[in-house]
Amino acid sequence: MKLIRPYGDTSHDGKIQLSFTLPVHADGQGIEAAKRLATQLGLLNPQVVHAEDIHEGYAFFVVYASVKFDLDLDQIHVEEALTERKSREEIEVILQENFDRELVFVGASTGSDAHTVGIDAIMNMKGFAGHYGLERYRGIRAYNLGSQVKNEDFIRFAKKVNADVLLVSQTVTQKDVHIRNMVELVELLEAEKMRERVILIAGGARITHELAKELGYDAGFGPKSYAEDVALYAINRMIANKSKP
Amino acid sequence: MKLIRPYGDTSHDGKIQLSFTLPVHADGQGIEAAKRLATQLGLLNPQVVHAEDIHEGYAFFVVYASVKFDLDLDQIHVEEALTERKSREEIEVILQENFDRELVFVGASTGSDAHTVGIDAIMNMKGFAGHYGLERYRGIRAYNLGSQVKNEDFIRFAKKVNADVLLVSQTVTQKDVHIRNMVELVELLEAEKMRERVILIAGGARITHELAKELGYDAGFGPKSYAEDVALYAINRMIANKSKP
Amino acid sequence: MNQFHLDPSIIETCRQDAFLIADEVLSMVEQHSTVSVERSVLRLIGVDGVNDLLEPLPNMMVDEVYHHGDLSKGISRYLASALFQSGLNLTEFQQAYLKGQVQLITPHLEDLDTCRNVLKPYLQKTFDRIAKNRDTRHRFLEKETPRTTDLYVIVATGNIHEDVIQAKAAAKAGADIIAVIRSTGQSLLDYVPYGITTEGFGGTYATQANFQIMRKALDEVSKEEGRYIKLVNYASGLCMPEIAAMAAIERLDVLLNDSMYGIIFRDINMKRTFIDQHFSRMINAKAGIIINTGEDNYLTTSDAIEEAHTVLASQFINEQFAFAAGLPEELMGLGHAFEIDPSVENSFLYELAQAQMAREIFPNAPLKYMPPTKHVTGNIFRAYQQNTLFNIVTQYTSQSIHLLGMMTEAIHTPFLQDRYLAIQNAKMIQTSMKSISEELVIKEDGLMANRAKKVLEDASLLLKQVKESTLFQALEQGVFAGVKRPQDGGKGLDGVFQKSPDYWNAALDLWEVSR
Amino acid sequence: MNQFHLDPSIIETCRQDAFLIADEVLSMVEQHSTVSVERSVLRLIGVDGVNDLLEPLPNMMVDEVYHHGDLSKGISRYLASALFQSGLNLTEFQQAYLKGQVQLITPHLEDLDTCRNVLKPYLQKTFDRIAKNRDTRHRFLEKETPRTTDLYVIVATGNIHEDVIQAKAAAKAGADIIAVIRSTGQSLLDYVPYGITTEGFGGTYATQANFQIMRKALDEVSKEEGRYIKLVNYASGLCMPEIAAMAAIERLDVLLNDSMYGIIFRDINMKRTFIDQHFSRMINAKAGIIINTGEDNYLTTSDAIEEAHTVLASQFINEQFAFAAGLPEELMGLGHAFEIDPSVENSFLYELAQAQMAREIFPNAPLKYMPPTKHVTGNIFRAYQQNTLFNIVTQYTSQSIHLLGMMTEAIHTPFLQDRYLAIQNAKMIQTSMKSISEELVIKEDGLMANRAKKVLEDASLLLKQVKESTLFQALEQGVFAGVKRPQDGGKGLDGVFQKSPDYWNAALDLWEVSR
Ligand code: B12
Ligand code: B12
Ligand SMILES: Cc1ncc(COP(=O)(O)O)c(C=O)c1O
Ligand SMILES: Cc1ncc(COP(=O)(O)O)c(C=O)c1O
Repeated sequence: MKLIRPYGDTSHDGKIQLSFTLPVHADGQGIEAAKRLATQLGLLNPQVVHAEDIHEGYAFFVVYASVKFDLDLDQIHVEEALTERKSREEIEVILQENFDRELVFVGASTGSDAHTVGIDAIMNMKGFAGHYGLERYRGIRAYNLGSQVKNEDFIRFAKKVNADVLLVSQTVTQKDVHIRNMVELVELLEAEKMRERVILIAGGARITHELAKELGYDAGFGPKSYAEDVALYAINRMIANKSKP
Repeated sequence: MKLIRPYGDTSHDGKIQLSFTLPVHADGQGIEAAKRLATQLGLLNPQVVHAEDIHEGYAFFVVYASVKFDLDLDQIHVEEALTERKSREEIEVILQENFDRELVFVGASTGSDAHTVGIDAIMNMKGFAGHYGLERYRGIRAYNLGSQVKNEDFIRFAKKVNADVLLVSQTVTQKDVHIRNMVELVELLEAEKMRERVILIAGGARITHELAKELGYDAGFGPKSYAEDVALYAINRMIANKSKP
Repeated sequence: MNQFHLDPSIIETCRQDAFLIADEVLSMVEQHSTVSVERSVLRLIGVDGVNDLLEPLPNMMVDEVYHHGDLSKGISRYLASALFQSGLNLTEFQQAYLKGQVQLITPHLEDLDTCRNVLKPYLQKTFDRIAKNRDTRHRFLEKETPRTTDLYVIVATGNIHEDVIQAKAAAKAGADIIAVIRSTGQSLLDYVPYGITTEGFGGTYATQANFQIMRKALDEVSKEEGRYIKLVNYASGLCMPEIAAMAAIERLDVLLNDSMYGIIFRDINMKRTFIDQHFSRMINAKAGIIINTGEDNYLTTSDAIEEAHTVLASQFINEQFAFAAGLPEELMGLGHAFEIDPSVENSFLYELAQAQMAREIFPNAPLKYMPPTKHVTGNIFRAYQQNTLFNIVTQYTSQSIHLLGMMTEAIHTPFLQDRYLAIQNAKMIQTSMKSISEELVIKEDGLMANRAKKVLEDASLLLKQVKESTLFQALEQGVFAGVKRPQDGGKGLDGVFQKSPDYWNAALDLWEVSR
Repeated sequence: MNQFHLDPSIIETCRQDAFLIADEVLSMVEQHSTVSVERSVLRLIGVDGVNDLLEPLPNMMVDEVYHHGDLSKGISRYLASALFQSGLNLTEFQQAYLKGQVQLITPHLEDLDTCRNVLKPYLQKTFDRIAKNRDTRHRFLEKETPRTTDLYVIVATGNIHEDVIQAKAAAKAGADIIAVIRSTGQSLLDYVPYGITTEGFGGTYATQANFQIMRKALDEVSKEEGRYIKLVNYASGLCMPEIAAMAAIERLDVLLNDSMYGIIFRDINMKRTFIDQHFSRMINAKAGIIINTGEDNYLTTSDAIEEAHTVLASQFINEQFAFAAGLPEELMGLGHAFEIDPSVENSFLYELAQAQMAREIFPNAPLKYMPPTKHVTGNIFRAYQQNTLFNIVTQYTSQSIHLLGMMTEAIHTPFLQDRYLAIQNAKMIQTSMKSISEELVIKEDGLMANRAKKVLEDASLLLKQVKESTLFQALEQGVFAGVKRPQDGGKGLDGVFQKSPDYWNAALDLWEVSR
């Protein structure tokens, strides 16, 4: 058991900072409302340290307060797509040792999403933050279809090139637009009986492994993931799949 | 009934921002811990938007999430020391009409507290933010004893000048040092049988009317209070006391 | 204001090269029109409304002629003829059209004079309204002391009514310009949605009804605050000129409107974009609407240090396209951005040099300056600081349209408090650094001076190179933002057509006359 | 570096006047000693420990002589005589003293030579240790490239063990100096608490044991980071010279140590303070400890624009007192602060002018620059921005000791994350504005130049005025921070005494010899 709490200036003091806007005035009643909000969240000793009218009827608050429960860190287990890190060179060796053909990766920023920097970071030759992209990997054939690619077009292309791995990038998450789009892809793949034949990976600033799994993907990658990570994950999965009966 | 919730970008979305430090690493497990913290506070859809290692074993998090309950603004009533605002001139008229002697105010930053700017703001001739201090009021005799005034000395002086109103400023609140000090004053006043004979008012950046009442004071004044407010409160109380049987 | 003493002959050469580059494109433009240009003409005439499938009337009409008639003659001739022949007024005609009782394609087209006479009163009414809008804006503005810098914030809730709450709050807190960000994907719709909307993704649909609601709200605040609050939307994407027409009618003040953005960032066909931008800018010129170009976007994709010169080159090109459409410098909100990685040594000085350079090269343009976005992370405190640095650069270099950075840039579209705090941030800089540009003088021949010189030289080289081929080729080669676009690829090419010799555009026609 | 071209003759006059002001005070100082000076001598000799009531041995001994002997001869003579007569070594003597088996007051005092011989080995041991400390510090520092600016953060949990966690975290994040803030009220204790402490109000008690723990922790981080982390405490209040002695022994690197702060802000008697500060500074000079003066505090009480010249005047006075105690310029961390209300027009430029002026007038002093505090509110985002502006001024003006502002300044003593974010803020400025002072030149004869000139002139006038009366009178009149202090009022006056003609101070004696 490893019990933890937020740390302000004393171990275990539970101190956290909050800020929010309420449809109130920054007067006594408003400040009290801000305080009750914190109390109702179960926070101890809330201090409304700032209250300011933003605009008639809306006020901005800053509050400090203490969390009064512990979390048991030992009870928190997360499944992560990323379990180890290897270099491109190491991955190329694994590829050479395990496959006698090039693996085909197809990636895109799908749906109405126009953000390409993320998928480019993973795929483009020049890579990102000192990590070369998949296009540079010996043993991998990488197709980057760019952005705003319709799920239908994505699948059509994947079929055409016999893709092993599909890489989906999603950046816009407002009103859960990414969820609808990501689910649609899975449904289309299933309809095409392709789901089992590919490794399906999602990525983006607000994508977590957990979410991706939930939506029927094999893995999800968030911020600070690089080509090496995706490549390694996909390859390990393919090797595992090969050895399946 | 007026139900309110925090307002992010849509009425009633309940969105709030949190930040805190946990004794964890900014890895998957740490991020999950941050998320659980929010969940355990009863927040919906927590997004850990930032996770960063501060130092071995401590990580800093920024989280956005939604509050899932309403507050009923109509149920939130606060008693405030400040109920109306009047100008110095108006207050001087009230003084003239109701008292045929000068009222005596004695103020200090008491205990180990060395902050004078607050009590000076209320008392000094030149005042603060365009509000003259009590020393300038016709009808009031004001003594500002400065800072780090021991409760005993404070009371001794008050007795000597026959004080009507005692003004206590408290700025340092760490480890509740102000509470001990404020309570001590009330106890000493009671021991001296003086408590009933004076109006006892506290003030300071972290002082609320609620807290002051709780500790046995007549009123408490927080940030953005001025000489007018204290004067008016004290005078109203004295007039009310006079008319008591 | 002039601190860098940049070589005027290089600047002049850039302008000349950009002129030639634009001119070549414009000779293609002259010979073509697009479905969206034609729809805009309909809108200027007063055609508006949707059928049961929410298909807008302008689309229905242009589609009819596109599929069953000869659109190369221009939609004006068809509408005028049908209207004339029906004997109805425009309102009646539209109702009948929706019911399928009348068509645009009639046995014969009327002669030009008849057509002119039929449409003129309708067009004139719109043009009068646009003129009145200019006037109203002018009357608001002449009462104020002009501001060096307008603070610009976005609202983007998806729901126009929430947008109004937030826009008002922002204006009251000190914002001078409110932009209603469009819903993700609207730029690729080949029609403009209709009516009041309350659902959108990462933005609110640009519709004429929404424009109206927001304009009204902002006029109210303008009066309360004694400060004219400008309204912004996007004349960008497949409906570029239509939105310009709607904006002119509803008194928007600023439009995002770039000559190449759609090509590069939305994969819209280049011919389509060039034709559309030209007509949209003509409308903007008439309406006195400030355009905002999109060079800032290059730096969200490419590196801001390495590709700074592409921004400048593009500004020169945008400037020439704008001149060609009749826009004066005072309406050219050329875009650029504060996007250098803050962990780069002296990044602030490079940003300052870049912004000062733009200010000196385009002294009369209401430059639009975009905040840090790419290097903003979920650390909202760090973001708040980045925005302070950005605000300082604007204060020093007198940027005109200053889009406020949000501390939650990397997270979500702005919350009420994000916007409020952003305005406070900018205000503190405006006050506390009021005279900074007079008090601190840029060193001659220092790091900043040399940087500005270098960027100008590189831009000049790039323009020369583009001039020596064509802009079409340059776009094929991915000169801007590293994005390559085939000349005949992209969306919307099927909406482009060559004008026949008897092509007639009623709006242009009337403008020519009244010029 | 020199941008203002301030009139050197005015600066020279200020120095001369300040010299005369200090000199007059020092003639009083020379004739007096205090209980705390005497206790410091005991500490330098090696006396340490407490009785069951937690009364420190140095206090017990000095009190004994004060009440029952003749302290005007100095404590050294008493200790030496008693020690000599007891035949014990110091450790044994202390144990016996605690048990009441020996006393300081004995039938007769030994002659000076005997006394000198008795104490010399003990003092020499301490002095050797202090010399070794200087050396250790020097060896750490010579390995690094010197920094223009040291980033300084405070820890203030009240619990030394928590302080260690936080200090290490801060150092790893980039802090160069760690100050352990003292508990509220310690400055008014007429003794130094003893041992490891885990409870304090708004700070952690300054005790020798706590010094040791923190020094050890910081030495570890220094090694890990390859960067010497300096440790700060307060030689201020009623135990000024004692803390200096303890700090010298435990290798602290910086001490808050002002010639007048105690008088003005703690209502400590002025004679007591002047005498104490002189001896404490002599110790600091020996130990190579940088002093930090407290002029910043004036501006937390008075208005930073109106009273800027009082800061400068006070710096000149502090400088002369420091010289008189043997401190070289390199150890004079004269204090000032960024305290102008940010809502004042051009406040940033005034701050910049003020800081640049200080830098030019005291070019060799490791100036200590304090962050915004007074105009910081509970709006932590605004505070973060104010600190950015402060960091910029330091970057431009090369302040040496840069005390980082906390976004929670108006709320609580810093949380772990507050400090971390503060360091990030400063680092971003150091990187992104690296060469700013070379690249942006202050305009001649502008607002800033004139401001600097004016402040210097006003300071010069003030010093002249003080010189014409005395510093004692000036303090009675409330020249600094508007606080008036009577010459014979305040705390600690009863601890001041005139030296008798045969007063002897063993530490000073040995120093004179070894000079
Ligand atoms: C650059 C940018 C743009 C550029 C995009 C240019 C381009 N060529 O991509 C432009 C200006 C065009 C743009 C437009 C818009 N944007 Co934008 N944009 C950004 C910005 C500033 C940076 C994103 C970025 O490039 N990050 C850098 C990359 C490297 O990071 P990344 O994407 O997270 O990728 C990493 C990982 O996530 C992962 N990864 C990503 N994809 C994948 C895929 C796989 C398979 C794997 C394994 C890993 C992986 O690996 C990468 C490297 O580590 C962000 C704000 C911010 N600072 O984050 C807003 C932001 C993403 N945009 C936003 C919005 C709303 C829009 C618009 C919808 C606005 C509008 N209404 O017009 C439009 C989009 C239109 C559309 N149809 O999508 C919002 C999204 C809010 C939300 N959560 O929904 C943001 C957060 C800004 C904001 N606060 O409003 N944008
Ligand atoms: C100035 C200042 C100082 C100055 C004080 C100079 C002086 N002559 O007063 C100096 C530098 C000496 C100082 C020292 C210390 N300070 Co201090 N200081 C501040 C600072 C920056 C501003 C306070 C201030 O003057 N505010 C302006 C006045 C006008 O506001 P105010 O006091 O709230 O007063 C208003 C109302 O509250 C009300 N009011 C106040 N009193 C009264 C009384 C009555 C009767 C009424 C009706 C109304 C009223 O009316 C006023 C006008 O509206 C704050 C941080 C901040 N920005 O708030 C820290 C702060 C208050 N200090 C703090 C600390 C810890 C200290 C020290 C203990 C540090 C140390 N360990 O050495 C020492 C104090 C030693 C001691 N024994 O008290 C902490 C307190 C934390 C806490 N909540 O406990 C703060 C918040 C800073 C921090 N984050 O650490 N400080
Ligand atoms: C010129 C221009 N148009 C439009 C947009 C907005 O994007 P969308 O294409 O989704 O309308 C931008 C965004 O920055 C822009 O710069
Ligand atoms: C010179 C000096 N000494 C001491 C202190 C700290 O206060 P205290 O007197 O409580 O030790 C300060 C505070 O800023 C100071 O500047």
